[in-house]
Amino acid sequence: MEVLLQQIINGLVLGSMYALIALGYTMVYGIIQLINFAHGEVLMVGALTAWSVIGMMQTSMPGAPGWVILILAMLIACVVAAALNFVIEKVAYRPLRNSPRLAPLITAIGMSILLQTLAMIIWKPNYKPFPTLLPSAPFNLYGAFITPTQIMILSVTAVSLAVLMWLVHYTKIGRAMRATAENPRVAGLMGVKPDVVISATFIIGAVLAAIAGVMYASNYGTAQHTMGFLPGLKAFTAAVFGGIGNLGGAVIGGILLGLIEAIGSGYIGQLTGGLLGSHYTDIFAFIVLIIILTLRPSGLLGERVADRA
Amino acid sequence: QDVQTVKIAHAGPTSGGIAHIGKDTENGVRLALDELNAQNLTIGGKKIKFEIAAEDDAGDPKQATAVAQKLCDQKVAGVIGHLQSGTTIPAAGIYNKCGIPHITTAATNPDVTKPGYNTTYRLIANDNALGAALAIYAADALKLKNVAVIDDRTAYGQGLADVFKETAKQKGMTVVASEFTTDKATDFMAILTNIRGKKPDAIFYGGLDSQSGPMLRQLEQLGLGNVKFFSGDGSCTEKLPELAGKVASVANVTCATGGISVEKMAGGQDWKKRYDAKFPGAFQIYSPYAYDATMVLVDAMKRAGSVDPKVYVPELRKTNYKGVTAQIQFTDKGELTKPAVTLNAYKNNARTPLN
Amino acid sequence: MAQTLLKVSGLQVAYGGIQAVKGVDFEVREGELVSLIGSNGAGKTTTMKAITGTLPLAGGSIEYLGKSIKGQGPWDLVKQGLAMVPEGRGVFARMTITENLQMGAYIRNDKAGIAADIEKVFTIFPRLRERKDQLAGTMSGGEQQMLAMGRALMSRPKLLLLDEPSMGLSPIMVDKIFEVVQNVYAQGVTILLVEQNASRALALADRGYVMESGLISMTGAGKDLLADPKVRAAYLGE
Amino acid sequence: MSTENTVLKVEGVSKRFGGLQALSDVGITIRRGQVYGLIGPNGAGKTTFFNVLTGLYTPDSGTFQLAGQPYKPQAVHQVAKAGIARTFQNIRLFAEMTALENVMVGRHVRTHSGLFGAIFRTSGFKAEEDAIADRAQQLLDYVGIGKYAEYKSRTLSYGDQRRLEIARALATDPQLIALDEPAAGMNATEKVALRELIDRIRNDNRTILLIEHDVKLVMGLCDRVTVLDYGKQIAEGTPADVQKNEKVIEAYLGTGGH
Amino acid sequence: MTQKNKIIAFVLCGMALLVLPLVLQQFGNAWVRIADIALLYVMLALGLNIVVGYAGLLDLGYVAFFAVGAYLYGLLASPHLTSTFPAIAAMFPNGLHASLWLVVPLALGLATITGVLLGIPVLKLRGDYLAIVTLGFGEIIRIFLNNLDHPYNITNGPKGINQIDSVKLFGLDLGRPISIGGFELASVTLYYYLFLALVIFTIVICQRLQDSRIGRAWMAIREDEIAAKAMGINTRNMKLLAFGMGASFGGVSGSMFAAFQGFVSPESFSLMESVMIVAMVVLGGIGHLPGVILGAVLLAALPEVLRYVAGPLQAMTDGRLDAAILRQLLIALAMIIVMLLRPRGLWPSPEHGKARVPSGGARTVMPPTAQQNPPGIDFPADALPGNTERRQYPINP
Ligand SMILES: Nc1ncnc2c1ncn2[C@@H]1O[C@H](COP(=O)(O)OP(=O)(O)OP(=O)(O)O)[C@@H](O)[C@H]1O
Ligand SMILES: Nc1ncnc2c1ncn2[C@@H]1O[C@H](COP(=O)(O)OP(=O)(O)OP(=O)(O)O)[C@@H](O)[C@H]1O
Ligand SMILES: CC(C)C[C@H](N)C(=O)O
Ligand SMILES: [Mg+2]
Ligand SMILES: [Mg+2]
Repeated sequence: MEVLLQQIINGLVLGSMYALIALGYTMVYGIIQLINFAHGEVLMVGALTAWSVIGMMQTSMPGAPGWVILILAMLIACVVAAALNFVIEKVAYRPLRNSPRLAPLITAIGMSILLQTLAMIIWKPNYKPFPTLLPSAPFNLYGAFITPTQIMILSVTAVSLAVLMWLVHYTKIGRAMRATAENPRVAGLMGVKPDVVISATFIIGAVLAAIAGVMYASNYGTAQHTMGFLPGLKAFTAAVFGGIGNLGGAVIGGILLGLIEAIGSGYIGQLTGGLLGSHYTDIFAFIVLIIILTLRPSGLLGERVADRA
Repeated sequence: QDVQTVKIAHAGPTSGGIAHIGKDTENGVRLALDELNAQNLTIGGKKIKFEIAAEDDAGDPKQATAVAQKLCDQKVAGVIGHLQSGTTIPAAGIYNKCGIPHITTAATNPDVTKPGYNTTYRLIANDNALGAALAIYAADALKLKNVAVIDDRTAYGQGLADVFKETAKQKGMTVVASEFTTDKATDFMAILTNIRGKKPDAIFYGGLDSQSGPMLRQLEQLGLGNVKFFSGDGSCTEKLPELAGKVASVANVTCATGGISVEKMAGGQDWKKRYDAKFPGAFQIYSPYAYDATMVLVDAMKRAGSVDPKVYVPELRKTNYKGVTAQIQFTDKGELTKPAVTLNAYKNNARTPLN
Repeated sequence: MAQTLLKVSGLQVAYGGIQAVKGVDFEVREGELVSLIGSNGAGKTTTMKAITGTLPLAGGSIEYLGKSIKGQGPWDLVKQGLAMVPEGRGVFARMTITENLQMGAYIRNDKAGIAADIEKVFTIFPRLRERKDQLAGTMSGGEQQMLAMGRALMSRPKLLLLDEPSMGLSPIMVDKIFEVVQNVYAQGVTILLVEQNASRALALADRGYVMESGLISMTGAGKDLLADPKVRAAYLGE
Repeated sequence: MSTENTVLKVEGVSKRFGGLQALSDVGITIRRGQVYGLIGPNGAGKTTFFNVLTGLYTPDSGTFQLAGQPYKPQAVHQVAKAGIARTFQNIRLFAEMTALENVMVGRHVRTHSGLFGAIFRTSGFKAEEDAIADRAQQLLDYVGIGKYAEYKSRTLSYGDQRRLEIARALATDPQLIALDEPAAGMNATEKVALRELIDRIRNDNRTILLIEHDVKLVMGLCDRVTVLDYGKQIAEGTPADVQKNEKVIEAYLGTGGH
Repeated sequence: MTQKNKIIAFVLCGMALLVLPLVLQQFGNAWVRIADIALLYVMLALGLNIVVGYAGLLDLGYVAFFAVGAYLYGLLASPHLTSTFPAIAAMFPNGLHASLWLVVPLALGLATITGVLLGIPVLKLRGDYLAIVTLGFGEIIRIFLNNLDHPYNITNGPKGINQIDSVKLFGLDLGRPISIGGFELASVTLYYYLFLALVIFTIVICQRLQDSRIGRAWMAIREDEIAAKAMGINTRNMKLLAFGMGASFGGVSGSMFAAFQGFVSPESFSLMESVMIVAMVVLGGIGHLPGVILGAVLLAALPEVLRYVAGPLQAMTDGRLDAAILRQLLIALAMIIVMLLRPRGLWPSPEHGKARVPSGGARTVMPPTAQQNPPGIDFPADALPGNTERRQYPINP
């Protein structure tokens, strides 16, 4: 029982981070139909920036409380990531808006490699220990443990999602985003400047990714230039899982994927009588994905596009 | 007297996820070559100037074979590499075809030397030795009963874990859980939670410090701070405590390295100083071996009086060289004759050899 | 004479080097309804797009309110009272009808005024009220056309560009649309109307222009053009 | 006219979208050689009826017979095979393919060569390919755009795209060809040309189901007309009768006088 | 170009390809090896082009078929199975040394079946949903290969399969150099000719498919699936056929890879491989055979060629950047810059229509390439005249 509870906590924490990353993926996808392969690298840059900032602050102002350092580092990481994503969009995607759909996909892949390489130059290739800035003593919850960092992750995700939902559904900029997503040209006729909206989307996505990156690194305690790839990939999966382009879907997809992974690696062994083990976790996750998409071809929350003939 | 330039290659991943380890061995080779050049050696009557040919295989077998072919074409005098078993095995065949010797200082899978090429050498204990030593220690010295085993599903991690498991079972221990992760993972919460449910006395991890560091930290988070932790050379680095965030459970770690630890060796401390002076902050694991490997190649050249592989390879087999890492001699398969294994623990977050 | 609201001179527009509009001059004065007719592919839509700043000019100039629109995007022009109902409706398929109308009022900030205008649109097109929470993408072609009209009105434009507003509508709706056009016109909104239904468009218009392969071939008062035998043969099927 | 001459017989078709009854109990019978008009206000369900007929939407109820054979409008491609071809209200051409290729695709259902033939270029394959190309070119000429055979379809003008859609539909050798607002966006003169084309198709002994808002065109072309309103059939008969029907005038024609 | 000129160009090209390895050999076998690998990737890219370029289905797990072919050859022509399963050893006392004539058809068949199997669950999916499922499928295959060493050691897990036989063809062992009249043909050169033959075979098949009823059906599906269905195309079968055909080339290429390398391990079949194959297709010119070939050659060879260039370049940066990093930077920049400069690929398919000449005055010509739009404004690719309402994925946040 406490194992299950613990796995649920693990899954929720992991899933929350996937969800945050997936939100950025899904927003960018929704608005310009681009699988932004470099999204994971934005996360990585966010995390490594925070790592540098923390290092500097710990030496320059010893004795500052951990949470202050963490918040400051996170803020700076967000700014850096946002600026980066803004530039990436401008340089690598914007010129290709009217090109065949797969062209920006290739520049995105190129960007991803480029960012990894640059990060390797800037931060050196070795793994960096990411300091635990919040108290590390876990709370005991009916035999399961949860750390303050993990609590922070869960709450930050919830807050981010709420803010984002409100933004997209109930504000003018949100409506402008949806309109631009559908038809930038007509949105322009309404007074929306598509470039601004698209840039805003990339910036929001980057901020979420940076937050996720910092939390990812502080939760698991390590950061490196390749760290973005895997969570990026998983988050993309999660976004599709939930119905790409759909914010709620991204969150549900992310959390579900986290849970499936945690519970999957926990119970595959038992389910298959020891035949398969935790090395099949990803397979398990992908098979669940395939089954769900077979039943609901547009993801969990993705509505069937009204394809009027 | 004319100067002959001799190229010695380093081949390993200097990009990608374990670029830091690849860089480390490359540095080892560089250090050795610099020191050799300072000695103004004469081989076969010619003054020799060594140069490094550093190639990146990105940890990819396909690229590794391309690298190997390129080095063959370039007629380098010898190769230090590759780093992983997955790249070393296919590359070995190519080196053998063109008669260039290579010494791996990190690929620990027993299969590397299986074909028995006279061009393939390994400068560290293979997984069989490391895994077994750890299991024996756990059973005999610590009298542990239940152990959980994790591996990272690489040729290295899996090989090591298998040997450990096997020996542990022979020694009467019970493997209560087998869990798996990858060499790119950072989240081990799920598998550790599983393991916690099985209440083992110890955990064995076959993999690198980039995983075992965070893993130790996550053990702590899950309240597994009192479980013993075993691992092989890939994790047995000085960086480990740092990577683990210096959590208390670092004190539970016992890990094995091939050879004697740098600190314990006569010239070890001094060597490390020289390395750090040249490559500050870059030290990982295998650079002393790469350093020695370079020296071993040159030693063979000196004895053969030639830098031509065809001439000096037979001498290589007869090596008896006192290196930083060990007294080096090869079996006819190219393995060390006496692959020493050192068990280490961490005291005050510093790696210290046991016994 | 009323002030000139829109002045197009020597307009050329090209798609990738190929000219679709080859030097067009015309003007629309304040309070006028001007019709632009021409066969398929004559360049009417292209001209409209150039006016709203959606297509770059290859030559010539466009002045709106006495200023060149050069360098301004549609978003800038809407703020100055220029609105367009694009060809093919361009409704936001995944938004509800109400949201579409709100998008039309994107540049406005008076909540109450917007709500009142939405009511007005609903009064003009009761069908839209019936479906106000339906996603626009699932509406029939004609329904979408109504929505597009309504949406353009939401910005309270000075100059309204209509690109084939009657396309695909039932006779009764065509009547309706022309009625609305006339109403809007009567309220003082200046209108530039592109239509295939040349007879009705010219009947309404103060003045008309005929466009042929990227050039203006004829111009005159609406009634005069309607009576012109060449126009009748080429555009009225006689 | 005997019942053997019935090309399409549809009865009791209903279709619901969520809370909206888009079609309720619609039935029509079309005889060979007829031009059958389907008219009605915007949103009446005309396109929906087409979509149901051609298998793009699954109806909630209804029976379907094509040339006396019942068919299930479920697999869209089988409907085409059975002999119904259509055009789309929003033109749906294969944009990056040439006009000729578009029509050649239309021959797909009536041809058979497979992988083997294609790879080994068998004589049968070659003969069939030639026949496909010839027929496609003929059809392009027939609708009057033969000279644009080699142009990518997206580069054609609007009116020509409409013609190309018709040619592509004809290429499937349909028993019934269904045209969804072919005259939309054309001026009166262009409509005259279109009317000639449709007339020609009819005279070549084909059957046509036509959705159109242009009353003049409908009245001039159609043998029979059904009027839909809110998914219900409110009138059926000859154009002249329908035109006089009060309900039709109120819901569709308007009093504007046509 | 006249027919005659074309033939001359063709013959010259063919000669160049035949002589190429003999020239490269002079600079070192490494160059020939690069050419060999490039040829294998050409096959892969051509196979993927059927799926992505013709049928318009974005497949991000294509490397799975490469893996299937590679492991099939690896298992049937190495000591692995005989040394792990005594039963098999008993059956084949001389070890398993399956001949090329057996393995290639098998690889082709197995990959095709795998391709079709993958196709079935993803048929209903569109666009990028398909991409993620195929990606998952590719990972599933890799993970199985990595883990099927337990409970039965089938794939030898992460250690991979070693000592795979080289190709033997008509009594000729391609693994050994042969000398003809004192002129030595290196093993890599022999493989070059084998791969070249296979690639030519593949090109012929692709070309013929493209100009057939089947090819047209694929393209119709790519352009507009609903309209394609309405034309009577059985889109399900056609998509399965595309998956199957695409996969078969992948399988054959994989089996050749195994023979060539003598070693296969799961690392060679990572997701990044699939992504790079997609990049080859797109970068070269999606749907256009010469473009796809160019893309494959370029992306396969570039990293290796850069090995030779990076050194001197590095010297220019005073050695501050090391060669590996420089190499990666250059690859990344190349991908970005090529796409920015040539968004339809390096060698895109020509507009097969002749340019529209205005005729009868009333018609105007559409541009041959992407429409030009004013800076900053986005027109979805489908906002074409008469085609107004077709974006595949409206956002729905
Ligand atoms: N995006 C585009 N790219 C290339 N050519 C285009 C594009 N849009 C329009 N054209 C061409 O420019 C010419 C003018 O087209 P335009 O749409 O302005 O005509 P129109 O007068 O509005 O016709 P219609 O009555 O059919 O709407 C046509 O030949 C058309 O094919
Ligand atoms: N996929 C769908 N989901 C929900 N409602 C739909 C869908 N398709 C059509 N409808 C609704 O069904 C009704 C009938 O639509 P349909 O397109 O058949 O009308 P129509 O008669 O073709 O109109 P028009 O003449 O304007 O083209 C409309 O009210 C429309 O909103
Ligand atoms: C770098 C090392 C961890 C490599 C490992 N010893 C192997 O054999 O692959
Ligand atoms: Mg127009
Ligand atoms: Mg309709």
